[in-house]
Amino acid sequence: MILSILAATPIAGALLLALLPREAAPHHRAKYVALGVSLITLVLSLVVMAKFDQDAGGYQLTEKHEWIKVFGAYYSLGVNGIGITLILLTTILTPIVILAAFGDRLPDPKSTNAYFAWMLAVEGLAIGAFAATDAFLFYVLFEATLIPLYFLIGSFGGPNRSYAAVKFLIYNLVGGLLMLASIVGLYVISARQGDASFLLSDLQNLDFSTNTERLLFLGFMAAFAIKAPLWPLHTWLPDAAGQATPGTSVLMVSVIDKIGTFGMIRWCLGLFPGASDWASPVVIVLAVISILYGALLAVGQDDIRRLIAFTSVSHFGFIILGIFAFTTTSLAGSTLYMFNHGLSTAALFLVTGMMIARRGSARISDFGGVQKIAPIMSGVLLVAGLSSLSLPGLAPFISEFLVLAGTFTRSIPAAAFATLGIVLAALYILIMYQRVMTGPLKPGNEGVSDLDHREMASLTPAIILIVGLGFFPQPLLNVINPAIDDVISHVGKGDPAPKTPVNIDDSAAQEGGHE
Amino acid sequence: MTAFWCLAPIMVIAALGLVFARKAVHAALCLAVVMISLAVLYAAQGAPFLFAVQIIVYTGAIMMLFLFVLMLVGVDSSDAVKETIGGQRLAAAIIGLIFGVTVVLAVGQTVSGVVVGLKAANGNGNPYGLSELLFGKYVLAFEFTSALLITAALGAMVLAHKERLTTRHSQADISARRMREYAESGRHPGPLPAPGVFARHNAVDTPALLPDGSPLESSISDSLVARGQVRDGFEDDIDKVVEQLDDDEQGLGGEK
Amino acid sequence: MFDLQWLLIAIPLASGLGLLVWGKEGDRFGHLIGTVASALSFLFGVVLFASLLGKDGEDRSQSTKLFTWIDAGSFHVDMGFTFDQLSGLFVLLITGVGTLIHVYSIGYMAHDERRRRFFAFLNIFIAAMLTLVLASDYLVLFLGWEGVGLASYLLIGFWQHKDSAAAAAKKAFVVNRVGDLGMALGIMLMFTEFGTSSIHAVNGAITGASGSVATALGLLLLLGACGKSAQVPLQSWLLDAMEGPTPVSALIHAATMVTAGVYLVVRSNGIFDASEAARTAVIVVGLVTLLAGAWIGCAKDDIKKALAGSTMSQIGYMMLAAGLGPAGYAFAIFHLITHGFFKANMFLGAGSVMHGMNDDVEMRHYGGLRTFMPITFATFGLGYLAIIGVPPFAGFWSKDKIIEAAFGQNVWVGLGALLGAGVTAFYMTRLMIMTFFSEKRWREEVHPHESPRVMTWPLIGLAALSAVGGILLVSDWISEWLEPITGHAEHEELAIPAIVLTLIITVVVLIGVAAAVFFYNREPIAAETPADSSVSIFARAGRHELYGNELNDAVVVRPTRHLTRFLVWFDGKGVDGFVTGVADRLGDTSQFLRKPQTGYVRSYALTMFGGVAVLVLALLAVTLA
Amino acid sequence: MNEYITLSLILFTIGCVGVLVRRNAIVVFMCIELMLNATNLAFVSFSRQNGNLDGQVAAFFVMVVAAAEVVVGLSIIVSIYRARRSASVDEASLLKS
Amino acid sequence: MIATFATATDLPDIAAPDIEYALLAPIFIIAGAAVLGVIVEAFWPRSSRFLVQTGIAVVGIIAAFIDTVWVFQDLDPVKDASHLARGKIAAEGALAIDGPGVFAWGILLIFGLLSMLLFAERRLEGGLSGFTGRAADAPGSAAEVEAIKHRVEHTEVFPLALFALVGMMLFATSNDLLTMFVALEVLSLPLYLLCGLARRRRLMSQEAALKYFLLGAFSSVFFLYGIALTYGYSGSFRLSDIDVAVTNRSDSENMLLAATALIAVGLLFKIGAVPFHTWTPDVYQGAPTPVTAFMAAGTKAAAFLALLRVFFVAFGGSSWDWRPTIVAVAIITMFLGAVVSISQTDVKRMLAYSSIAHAGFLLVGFTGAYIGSSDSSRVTSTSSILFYLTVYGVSSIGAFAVVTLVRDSGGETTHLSKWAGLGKKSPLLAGSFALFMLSFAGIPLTGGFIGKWTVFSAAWSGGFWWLVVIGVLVSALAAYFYVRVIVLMFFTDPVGEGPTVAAPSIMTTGVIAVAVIVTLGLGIIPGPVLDLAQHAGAFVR
Repeated sequence: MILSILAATPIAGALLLALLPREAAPHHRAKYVALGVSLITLVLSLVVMAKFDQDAGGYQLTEKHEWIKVFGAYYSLGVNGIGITLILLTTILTPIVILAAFGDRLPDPKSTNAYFAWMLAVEGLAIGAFAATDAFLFYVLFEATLIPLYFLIGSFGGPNRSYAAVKFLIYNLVGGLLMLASIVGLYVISARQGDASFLLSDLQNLDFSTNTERLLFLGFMAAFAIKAPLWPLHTWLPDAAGQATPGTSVLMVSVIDKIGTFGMIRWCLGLFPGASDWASPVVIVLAVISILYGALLAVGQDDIRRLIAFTSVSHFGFIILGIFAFTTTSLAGSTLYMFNHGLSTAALFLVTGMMIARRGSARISDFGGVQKIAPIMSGVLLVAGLSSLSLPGLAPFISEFLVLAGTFTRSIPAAAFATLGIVLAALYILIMYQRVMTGPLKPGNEGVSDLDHREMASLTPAIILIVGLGFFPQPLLNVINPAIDDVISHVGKGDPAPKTPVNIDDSAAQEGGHE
Repeated sequence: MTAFWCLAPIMVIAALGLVFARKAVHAALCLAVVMISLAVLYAAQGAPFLFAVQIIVYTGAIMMLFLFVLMLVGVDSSDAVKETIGGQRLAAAIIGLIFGVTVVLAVGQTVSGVVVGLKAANGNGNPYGLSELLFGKYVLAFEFTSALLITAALGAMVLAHKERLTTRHSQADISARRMREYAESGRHPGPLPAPGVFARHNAVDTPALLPDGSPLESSISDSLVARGQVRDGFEDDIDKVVEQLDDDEQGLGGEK
Repeated sequence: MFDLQWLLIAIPLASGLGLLVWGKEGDRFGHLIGTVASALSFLFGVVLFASLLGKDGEDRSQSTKLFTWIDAGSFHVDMGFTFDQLSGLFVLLITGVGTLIHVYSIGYMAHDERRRRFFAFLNIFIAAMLTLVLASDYLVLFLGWEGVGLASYLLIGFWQHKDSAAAAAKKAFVVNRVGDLGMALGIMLMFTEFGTSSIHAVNGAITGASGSVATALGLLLLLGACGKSAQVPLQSWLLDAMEGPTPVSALIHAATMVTAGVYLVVRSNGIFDASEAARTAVIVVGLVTLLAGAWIGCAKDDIKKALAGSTMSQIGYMMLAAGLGPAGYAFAIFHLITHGFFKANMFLGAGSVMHGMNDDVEMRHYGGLRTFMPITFATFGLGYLAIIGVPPFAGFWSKDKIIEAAFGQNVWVGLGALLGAGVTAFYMTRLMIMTFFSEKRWREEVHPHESPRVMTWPLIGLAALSAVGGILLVSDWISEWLEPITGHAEHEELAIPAIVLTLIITVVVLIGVAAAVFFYNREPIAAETPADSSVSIFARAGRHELYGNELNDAVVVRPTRHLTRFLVWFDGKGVDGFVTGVADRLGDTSQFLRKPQTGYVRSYALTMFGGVAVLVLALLAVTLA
Repeated sequence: MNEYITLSLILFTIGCVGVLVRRNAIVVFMCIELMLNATNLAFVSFSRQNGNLDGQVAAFFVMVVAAAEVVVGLSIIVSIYRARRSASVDEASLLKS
Repeated sequence: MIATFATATDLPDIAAPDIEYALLAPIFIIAGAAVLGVIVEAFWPRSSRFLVQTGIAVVGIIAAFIDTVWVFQDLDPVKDASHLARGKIAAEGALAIDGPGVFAWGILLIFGLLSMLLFAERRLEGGLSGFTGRAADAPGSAAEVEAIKHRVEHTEVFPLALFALVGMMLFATSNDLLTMFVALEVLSLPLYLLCGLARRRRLMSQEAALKYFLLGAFSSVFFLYGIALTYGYSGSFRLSDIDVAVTNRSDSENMLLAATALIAVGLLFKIGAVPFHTWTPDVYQGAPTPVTAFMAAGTKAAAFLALLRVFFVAFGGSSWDWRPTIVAVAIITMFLGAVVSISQTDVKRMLAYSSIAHAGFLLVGFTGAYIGSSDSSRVTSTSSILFYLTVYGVSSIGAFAVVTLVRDSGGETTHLSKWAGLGKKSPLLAGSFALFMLSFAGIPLTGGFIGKWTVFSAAWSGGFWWLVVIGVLVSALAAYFYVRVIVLMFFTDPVGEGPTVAAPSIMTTGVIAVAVIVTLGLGIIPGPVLDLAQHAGAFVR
């Protein structure tokens, strides 16, 4: 029940906002209502976290009701370690985004209610998608998230927003519809083998012929690969992120796109382990291409938002690489990466968004020497940037390293090429930072003021989490690990054993008795 | 079979005439030929009732309706020779040929040869057999053809019937009104001058000329004015008339 | 007590972070807090080191696990530290020299409005560097490794308003990242091979693995070391890094951080011992860098860059020593320590000179400063004597041992090292002459003066250490001290007696000095840098840092830039172009397909009739098929 | 029997082509009537072949339907003619693409 | 010849036909309401005739609907059927009152009711209905002005629509081809007439009527010839007899195939499948919008039922012959509908092409030809199409209802450019339209999604998984133009003053509200309706 409440709270908040009278005054009630609702959701998610038994593994806090009998679709929710991590990410980011979006200048000042209502809708649907344990329910929520994002991009973005919105929607819809074909196929196959059911637990027991499994896998994978932009299906992201407001970009890249990678773990690996294994060489190659390609393109961007979008393409490459390397290490890394990337990208998008709003331009070449007049902003940007380039000591490093280390045990070339990405990451972040923040103050930037208290309040949690998780990732990893073990054992791929194993206990003893 | 071989060529020719006749009336007549020939073929195939209905309903009623409408639209109306849509005729011919050859070869020539014949079915007479079906098996369809007929009647009413919106005035009413108007406003009670009077042309679109040579607008039908079909350029004509009159005067003067 | 060794790191880290977060109110005391934190760390380090001295050989490695850092899947890393003979020495060096430099910086940075932040960065650097040396796991080491990289980045680019500083900082970071690539891959390889990245475990188990693994690991770690220690081919960032404030150059780019590569090699002695090839690579890298750095040092007129070249060269010595295996590890560390003293001393001296010369770094604008800055001159002079290896100063002992060991390995290597010693003497003498001797070539409005005491005291302290640093070698203490870690080295007998070799070295050094005096004291030194065309090809190459940047540009930077441009084009026109192309074609198709909708009912009928024909034919075709 | 069906098909096809090439709406409509008549011929012929009267009933229904259709069709044509003073189907082409 | 005319006296009596009035009551109620309407037309005073006609139509439809529900519940399961089937053959075999058929009655009546409410809307034209006052007047003539002045109205539209509704209901349940033909005409003729009765843009309206009529007649002749050939092949019009003949396969197979093709032509014409779709855009655009709504929803539903019935019951035995061709038609229809709508600039035309695309999707479900089995409750072709038709019909009536409200001085403004910025002007209305568009696009949480899902699953069950893939790709294509409309309404600034939104009466508002609720409701809890559709079972033979 608690999961339903968790998902329903933001939705209810969105409806409430839709019903509130539209105001044009500078102080909108809507903003505070939205913030309040998102904070309540955050508290609820913490309650969920507290109720979640870290050691037990499996799906917990489950609930199940028959939904559409003919289809065998159930309203069935439950979280495992992976799901709860991403739910937590969602509930943490939404208040941050909403608080940061207080200052967004909307094309139509009367649309504030809609703006925040859509944001809450995104949150609710995303939570639902992360918690769904029924393929049909998942699909519905997965696709439904497109609508609020579509309106968020299309109504509130930059001058080219409607193009970006349509591109976003169509791209994702193509993927989603291919997945629909697979969902339909699952139904037919499940109905042939007894009563139709979309429950994850039932679907996992289906017998597929090899070809069927591969085809169904491809349908799911297409949707997820577009959502978590995998080269060459990524081109919607830079356009969308380049036009959307920072808050929208955060929700899109940090939360919604995660449903793609999350879906790969839960649905691709969960339902089609054989096909996933079959496809893994290709996916790994594409992931590595994504990593390098996204990074190189980020280097070549002049629009800050597009740059961040391309960094995300690169990062999603890492996540996907980790998933399809099929080791506990890489998979745990990928899961953690989803969380960390969410935080770091959120920080990046938000702080650059504030910068861009002040300057009135997103072109890197329009900036210069900003740090002199806005040192705090510069500091935050640097921390966010460093986290994006996976500096050790910041959260993304751990996940990136786990992905690479895990991949290395499976495929040295893939890991080696992927590791090149860390050099390029340094390039794209530092070049951007250098050109924007350092050097003499460029004319036109005089009006860029430093962050105010509200903005700092919105960014601080993200920064604290980025630093904190860099040193203490274990609370999350403890939650993730049992779920990862489940997945890997389901896929039937154990970790490759070390070639020259070291008896850790012995060596620890030798190191001196100060355990 | 004799009837068939006699009539078949006639029917085909008549049908082709329907396609090729320039004048709509000719086409209608061709169609009538086909229909009557068909009626004969019906009779030859054991369908005497249909023979009658074909003559009465089709040739009698339906064809008449067609002809009425043709009259309404203009008996002389005929298609222009030039085809407006490029390639239409050629395409129609080719597709028609393909379709015709296909169905004739594939269907017409492969109909199973076994003919049961209607001896048994027409045992109690053809109308009886038909009515048995009509009021038995197909009674529902039969009933619902009434819906068709009502629809048709309703449709004709809707599209063609103009309901009178004002009460009809009797002749007495009208003359009384005219006289009253004459009394009140001095409006001329008599008929308006006919167009073309004292004009160069006596066409309806040419206004009558007053004795001073100026045109009388009211002599032309309102609808022509509304459509802008009043003959223009008549001022020029008047000039010519004036010229002519001048010439006459001069001529007269010359005589003086 | 060793359980508390994390305090070594935590004190400066807390201070650093606190100073950053603390607002403007912290400006008044920030520098003091930073200095105190560093000093506290030093004192604690001294205490720990002293208690280590009191223990038996086996107990001198004190490990402590703080918490489980990462435990994901089969990957397990503890946040653990090891205080042993090697890291103990480093702790003292880092915190000791670091504290002196903190003190110096109080004066040096007195007029900088962002001084608080400078101290925060210094503190963070100290913490990261200590993490690096104390780490008992390669991944923790990597944390420190990148931490110092970050601190270096922040400090090089401290004067961000200068474009050159920002660019140098970025360059340092990016080049280091290339090295990190090696480090990271190395750690992954360890994980794959051994299932752990504990330094102790890996070095212990390496003998069980195949030789190629050891070689691969060695080379990968060497790549990391090259990046951090500015060894060829990743040397190019170091000279640019001189854009940072001088104390930074002293602390990070002379005394401590850049020697991390040497530390890494020594720390990973197990791996390098297991692979001849890897060691050879280290030697080659060391030797090449040694000579290249010296060469550059000869040609630079910028005092800091000359010193930076010298640093490269000296680290080359250390690398060379480290590559010699057990015979050289201890001497590498020994030279590292003495170098830390004298090079920090000289950098700070250079800073002092610049302080007096309105931040001018051009030696051609100096001259005759010995009378105006006596303390600086005296301390710098001691450092000079130490670096060129004049007995009995610190450098003499350490360098002598390395050259000796090099001859033990291979005559050519030995000769190279020897040549380096001569060149070192040459360029350092040149530097001394151009700065402190010769005639005044000052710019207008320059009034050279001695620096305040807060700056000179650290100079005096370091000078003293430079003078007496050789004491560590008394009765081979350093070798024995480190032996549990580096392993015992069999003394190889040289072809000639050691004392003769020492003499030869001294002679070579003197020749170098003489040559410099000959060239630079004979006629007045031009106040303007001679044009490239008027100097020898050697000088020209040296000035251009042996064309390292140009090479990088040609081989890496420009191709990457072109690739990036191509990819941007390709992404727009190719990948996205394909998608938009499909969309456009659909639009065209749409326009095309709406054409038959002409509005003429007869053409509709024609379409239908055509459809009928096709449908009939299609269905009839079924029977044919 | 073949010949009746063949005749019916030929008439049907001619009707089709007529619909396609004639422009006067009334003539077009007459062509459709020709097609209906051809169909009736088929019905009647098949009726004889099958030996039941269902086909003849069908032909009868077709006639009734045709009557109704003609009324509706002609009234539409007349109303168009009133508006446009033309019964050409080609002129009614406002709605397109 | 004389012999055939026997004297009447010695002939046996003709047995009175047995008609199950209780089962057929819904049809008779509507037919009665229509006839009553005609009578009212003749005798009721003009002043209140409109209200009375509206009342008769609405009450009649509601009564029929209630009766339909009752009939549906009382359908008896067919014994010994290989598949779950309910109902029986009625009216001397003319009609099959079975689950799908009665379900179709239900949705047809709902469509009829909603459309009648749109017919009855009189607030938009200043107290006059959307139909021309006097159709006999030439457009733009003085007589027309006079008619408007006198506020005359054609209240005949109600009985006409009811007749069409009767035709649709008959069409959906006809069990023999002859009844089916008559039903086809009963449903078509009133629609031909209704199309030409628009108040505004009368020339276009008349043109639409002419085109619809000529093409409709043309197609029905093909249909009829198909019937003739079928009759020639099987000797009967009864679907079950044809099935027997088809299953036994006599030698003249060519005739069967040609018959199948020609019958398909007539039915495909009615559902607007390519290449028999050409009338759709023109007629949808030209016809009065309420009529378009009625036509779009009702005709498609009725024709699909007939199509299913003919092809599953009569030609089920030769499904391997016709399925490949229908697959091709389905693909082309989906594709063409989706692609051409991209470049449309008129809302009604765009909706017309969208309806073509939907016909394609429905055909996808149809070609699956999955008729279920008695031991599985898997979605069948029939139930999927029934569900899809429900959703599509209600959504499209809602969409057309919205179209009637967006106006300028010349009446409805259907040019898309005039719709720019509608979302700012009237968020609720634009939101409803957006919802319908999303439903058409098949976005989850709308009924359209469930509909798509069901037809695709039916196709897959029938073995056409690749057709499903094509289908989803085309849906993505189709989504593009729906999305474009949303862009236009919400993300684009209005040109000039922008559109005006007329304030409708409760009737149009109610229709839109119902459509919104149904569209959303069927998206979120489709279970009940799906169960009903599934419960309807297979066709009775």
